Amino acid sequence: MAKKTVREAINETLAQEMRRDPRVIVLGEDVAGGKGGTSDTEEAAGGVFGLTAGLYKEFGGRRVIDTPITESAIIGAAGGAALAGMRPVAELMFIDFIGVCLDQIMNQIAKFRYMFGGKATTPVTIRTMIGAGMGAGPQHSGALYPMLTMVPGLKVVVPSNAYDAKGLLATAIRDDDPVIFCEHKALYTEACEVPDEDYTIPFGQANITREGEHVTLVAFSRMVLFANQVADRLAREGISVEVIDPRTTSPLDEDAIFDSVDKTGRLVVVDESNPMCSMASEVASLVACEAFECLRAPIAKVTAPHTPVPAHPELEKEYVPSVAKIESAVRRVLLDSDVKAAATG
Amino acid sequence: MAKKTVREAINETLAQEMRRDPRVIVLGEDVAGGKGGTSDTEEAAGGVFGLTAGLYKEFGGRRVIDTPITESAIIGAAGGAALAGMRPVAELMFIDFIGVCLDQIMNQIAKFRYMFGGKATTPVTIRTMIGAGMGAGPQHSGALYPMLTMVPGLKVVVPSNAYDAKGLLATAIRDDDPVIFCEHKALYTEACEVPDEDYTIPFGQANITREGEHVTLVAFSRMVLFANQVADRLAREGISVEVIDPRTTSPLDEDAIFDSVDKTGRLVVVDESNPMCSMASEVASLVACEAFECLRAPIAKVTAPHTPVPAHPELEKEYVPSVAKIESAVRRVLLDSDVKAAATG
Amino acid sequence: MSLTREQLLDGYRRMRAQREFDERMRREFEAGTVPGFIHLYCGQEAIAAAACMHLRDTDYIGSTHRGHGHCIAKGCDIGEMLLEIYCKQGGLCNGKGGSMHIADMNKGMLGANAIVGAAPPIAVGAALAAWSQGTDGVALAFIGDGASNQGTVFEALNLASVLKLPMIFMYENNGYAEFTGAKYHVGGGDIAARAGAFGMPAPKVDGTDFFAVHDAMAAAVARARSGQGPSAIEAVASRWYGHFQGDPQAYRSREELDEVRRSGDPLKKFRERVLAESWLEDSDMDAIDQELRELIDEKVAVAKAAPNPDTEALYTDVYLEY
Amino acid sequence: MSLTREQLLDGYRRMRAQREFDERMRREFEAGTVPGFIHLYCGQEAIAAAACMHLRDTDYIGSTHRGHGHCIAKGCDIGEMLLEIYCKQGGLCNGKGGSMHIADMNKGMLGANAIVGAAPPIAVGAALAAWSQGTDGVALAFIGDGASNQGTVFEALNLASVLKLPMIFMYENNGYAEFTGAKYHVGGGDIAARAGAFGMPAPKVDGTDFFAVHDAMAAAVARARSGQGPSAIEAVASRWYGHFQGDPQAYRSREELDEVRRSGDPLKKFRERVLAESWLEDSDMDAIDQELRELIDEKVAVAKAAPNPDTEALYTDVYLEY
Ligand SMILES: Cc1ncc(C[n+]2csc(CCOP(=O)(O)OP(=O)(O)O)c2C)c(N)n1
Ligand SMILES: Cc1ncc(C[n+]2csc(CCOP(=O)(O)OP(=O)(O)O)c2C)c(N)n1
Ligand SMILES: [Mg+2]
Ligand SMILES: [Mg+2]
Repeated sequence: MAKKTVREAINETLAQEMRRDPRVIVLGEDVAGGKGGTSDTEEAAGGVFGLTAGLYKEFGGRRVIDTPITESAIIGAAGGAALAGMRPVAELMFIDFIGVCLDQIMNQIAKFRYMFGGKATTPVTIRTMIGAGMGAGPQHSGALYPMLTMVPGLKVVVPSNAYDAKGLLATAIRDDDPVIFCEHKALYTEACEVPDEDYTIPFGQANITREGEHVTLVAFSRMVLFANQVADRLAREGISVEVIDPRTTSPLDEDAIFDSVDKTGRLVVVDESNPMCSMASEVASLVACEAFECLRAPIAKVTAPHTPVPAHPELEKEYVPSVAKIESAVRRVLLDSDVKAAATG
Repeated sequence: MAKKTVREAINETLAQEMRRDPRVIVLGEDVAGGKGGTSDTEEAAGGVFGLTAGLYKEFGGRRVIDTPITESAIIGAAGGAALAGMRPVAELMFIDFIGVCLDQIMNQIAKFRYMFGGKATTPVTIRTMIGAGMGAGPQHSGALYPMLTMVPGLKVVVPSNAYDAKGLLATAIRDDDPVIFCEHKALYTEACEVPDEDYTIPFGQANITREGEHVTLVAFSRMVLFANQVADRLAREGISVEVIDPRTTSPLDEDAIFDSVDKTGRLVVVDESNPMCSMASEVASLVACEAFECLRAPIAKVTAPHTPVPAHPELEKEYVPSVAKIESAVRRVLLDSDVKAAATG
Repeated sequence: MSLTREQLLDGYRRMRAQREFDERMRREFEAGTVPGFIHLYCGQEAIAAAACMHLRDTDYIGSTHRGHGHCIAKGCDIGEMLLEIYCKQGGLCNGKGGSMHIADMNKGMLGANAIVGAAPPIAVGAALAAWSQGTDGVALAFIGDGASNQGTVFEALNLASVLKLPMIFMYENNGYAEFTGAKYHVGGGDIAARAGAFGMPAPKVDGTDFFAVHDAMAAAVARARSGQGPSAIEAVASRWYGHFQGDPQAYRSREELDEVRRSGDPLKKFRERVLAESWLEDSDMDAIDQELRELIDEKVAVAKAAPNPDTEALYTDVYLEY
Repeated sequence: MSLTREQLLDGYRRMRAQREFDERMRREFEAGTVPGFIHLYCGQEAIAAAACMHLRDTDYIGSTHRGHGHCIAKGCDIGEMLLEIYCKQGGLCNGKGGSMHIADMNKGMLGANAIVGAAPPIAVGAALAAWSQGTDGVALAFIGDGASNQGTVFEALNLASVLKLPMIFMYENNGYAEFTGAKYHVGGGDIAARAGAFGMPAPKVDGTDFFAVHDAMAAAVARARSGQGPSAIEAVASRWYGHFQGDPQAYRSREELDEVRRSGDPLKKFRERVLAESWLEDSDMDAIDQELRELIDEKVAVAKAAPNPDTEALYTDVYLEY
């Protein structure tokens, strides 16, 4: 099997899904990128980061649609086209831009099915970039998926590797509910083995990337890479860390988390989002409410601080939860439970 | 001292703050309400629910500014005017409309101070209505404060009574950071004793509305009323419930919550928001991380379900956390801890 | 005048149904039988009727909070609409949407919408679907004078213009956005000119004149169906009642309201014209009036008596599968 | 020509400083010394220079992601700008904003902005502050051709028009929004007409002609300061380089780029004109060139050598008090 980057996996999936179903269309700013230019190609770019490269050439301008800078109209049009029978894949270049189109996401697309009494279907996929680490500054670096996870009617996908990105994107495009597909920009060049043929990965099914006994580490998107590193490092000391990658935040595979905590008795959650009302808080609270009896130690959350993302590369590095911070949280939780075990035992 | 409704308290505070500081201006849709009409008054309405009544007459059209339907421009202009030295109070009629202006709130106003290196000050207050219970349907009934609580740079206020509304609004308007002031529409007609003179209530300082020993009940906005009812009802059975009204979700008075849980060992959090990444999750996770040793029972969250707000009045009633649901959560937590106590004791 | 007798009767019926419906809703609301709050379309009926006569079930419209008339004109079932306004089981949205969210995909009705300015991008999406698939379908968005100020509406205009979509923007200038007059809130004072700036035809017509709207719409639809791109129409017609039912309208003078009642009735104007031209007779229209009165009487009674949705309904239909 | 020698020299200096700055940034970026990514303003310098010459420190501008030129023209300190672009302590934003967020309240610079279309409402707010307080202050927003499609920009136009605010909308049509041409993305093809639809004057000028921009701006500022309301100007000037530095620009033909270099240099045009008219001499301008080259050499060296902010800085300045 060939190694492919996340970027390649996504690009390939878009092409395969468009071939598979003529109702799939792609729209967004510069998704062809070259319309209205003076060179002889109308697809000069294929998206700012090349994610949609080749699609315009293969599928033409009525299925690969360059738009003006007009996020509300992009998302709104995707919603309307979906109600009218298409399966649009809209690109919201950076998730930070939800500020100019959230209404169409939150009050329209997400609610159509419910507020129309179950009689409307809105198979929209919104692809968007998340995350810090590229020096893109305070308005282009957010990991805002909690803001959309909280919205009823949306499904939210946060793939952590190329294999998952391909299978989850296919699922997203074939799903009849609206899906937010969050691509971490720092993962685009990460590669792993990815089959050429298409396949799907169900939503709401976590991936256990490391099996372990002593502590459960739930991590999202890019944080899964860091969590795996922590698990590998601690394994050398005989500390056995179970890493759970939920893959989707909504639906969330609660059972996988409960099962793991049932075994380990300890939980650390890693989330690149700001701390308040984060996925870290969500997962921690779920366990504190539903699996309290299993807990042998305080839960630990490792998140970005309650600050915007600074432009300075060093500050930005400090902003993102690091391997070191995750490791120390894991050690703290183990220590705490020793203390507790000692106290009660 | 006279009894005043929340509506009266807010209206009075706006007038007092405008008298106190000429830099305070009010802008929004229909805040005068009558501009461009044919009757001889330009202030025919004073806001859709009368919250700004009388202001136009007293302060004139350069301080009480009717705008077109243009939320991005309302909030953006408030931000720009603040940078230029004013202290704008912008009205976002329903919090559900953040979908069309979130960028100005989240990426601009909230971030100016940070991304300009601490050299800009943005004393904007955004007044907005939250909550279900009025049959206003899926797009006018959200309790979306968690979505703004998660945004660094914003302060978020959720008053539960007229006295607090007055003191907290004065604090908001005098605060040099941007503040989201969330008025629950079902509270407008609730009255209590409110002094005529102006006063402030500091942010980040919870109000303990009922003192108790057995269980801590943290509730926000309208839910405080329900929580108080539960406490009063259970008191008759000898169950002593401590009710905490944090009054602001950001900053959050964590210490008040920790102190209470330290005493009671049990926590129930009530939040009218949707469950995922809610304030209920936030508070529950904080306690599970920072005050785990105090806990003698699983935490319970009582929230709205993961659904939009339905139009049907009976379904809407079922949507909102009820006194009965809160009461049963409290009983469950007490029972659970008995069980646990029995098991370990 | 190129309208057949059938078309004239159809147009009249669509208008009368709207009038009868919202006048009845007004009385019911005052009597306290209607949940939530409602926004009446009285005075604007000719716009929806004349516009929707040109549309097929496979064409789409996007509507507003003041959507009853649009729904009726687009062919939504009146009984199911009433069930919805009463939030009952079997309503077009099974009681979860209410007055401000009535939708019917089978009739190409993309939903009333409680967010001002939200429908135009959605309707543009329906036009984009037709354009992408190469059908001759069209889409139309109703836009209030107040909504004409919302950024989303301009974005919809521009996207439709850039892609040359089969789209019609129907501005309904009824003089007010809630309590604020269009004279104040429309910068520059000319709504149609806003659409014109995107290079599309944008005539302004008397929205109480069924025939004027009908003609303007004929041109816009022809243009759209033949792939020539979007159009806009500004139809001017005063709102008879308050913003929502119960609004005391202190911002409007007695004289203005009298004048509206005197000169702003599209049904009266229609009747006068068709009689004067001898296209129809009083009895033709009286029969329709009678029939619709009975229909709505009956359907209101049914709606009031219908069962509420189960409590379980709160939790269903959030997703198709989760 | 009503410009004094001092004004001409001032205008030239503002343009040359921008050019020198961004050409240097381009070389530094290619050499890998600059963090993040940068958007160069080369080719558009006359717009910022001629516009900002009419403004005082107490007047405000709102800028874009392509903001270096705007900052310089509005009087931001070049050394502090460089410190910011290098994300250093002492930079205008203490290293937290970077190239896309440079701001300086003391100079009336409300910030470069990485959200397309976000600055116009903010600048309108500054105009509203002046209007509310009855000063003769004005505000200006720079708006790209791409940004002219964003809903927020239309809302800003309308609000300024409704309130008759002392506001100037400076469209900078540089032909592209990222990789997509204005010929494609501007529905109707006429950016100025969009502002015109709100009833404000909206002349279109050659943005590489300092004098043309200067004149249009004089009229707009006079109108604003005297309480007559907003204006817009569409200034057309090609972008010399890629959208961001490093963009290979496959969407532009060789011929187009050659033509831009040949005819699209505002500094060259300015020099030719002032020499032809004998208003200035080569030596006047050469001296400025030399001086600015040395200044920027020096300030770049300082910026590179300056200390990083402490890690602690990550956590400060979120609030004034929390
Ligand atoms: C985004 C948004 N802002 C404000 C409102 C509140 N609101 C509801 S209807 C309305 C006035 C709409 O005026 P117009 O578009 O002229 O429609 P009309 O009511 O006259 O039919 C307003 C301000 C809303 N629902 N959505
Ligand atoms: C809301 C938003 N959408 C998209 C982008 C991505 N983006 C950054 S610059 C740009 C093009 C802007 O074009 P224009 O306004 O013409 O300015 P120019 O780059 O030509 O100066 C785009 C699409 C953004 N930053 N913000
Ligand atoms: Mg209106
Ligand atoms: Mg441009």
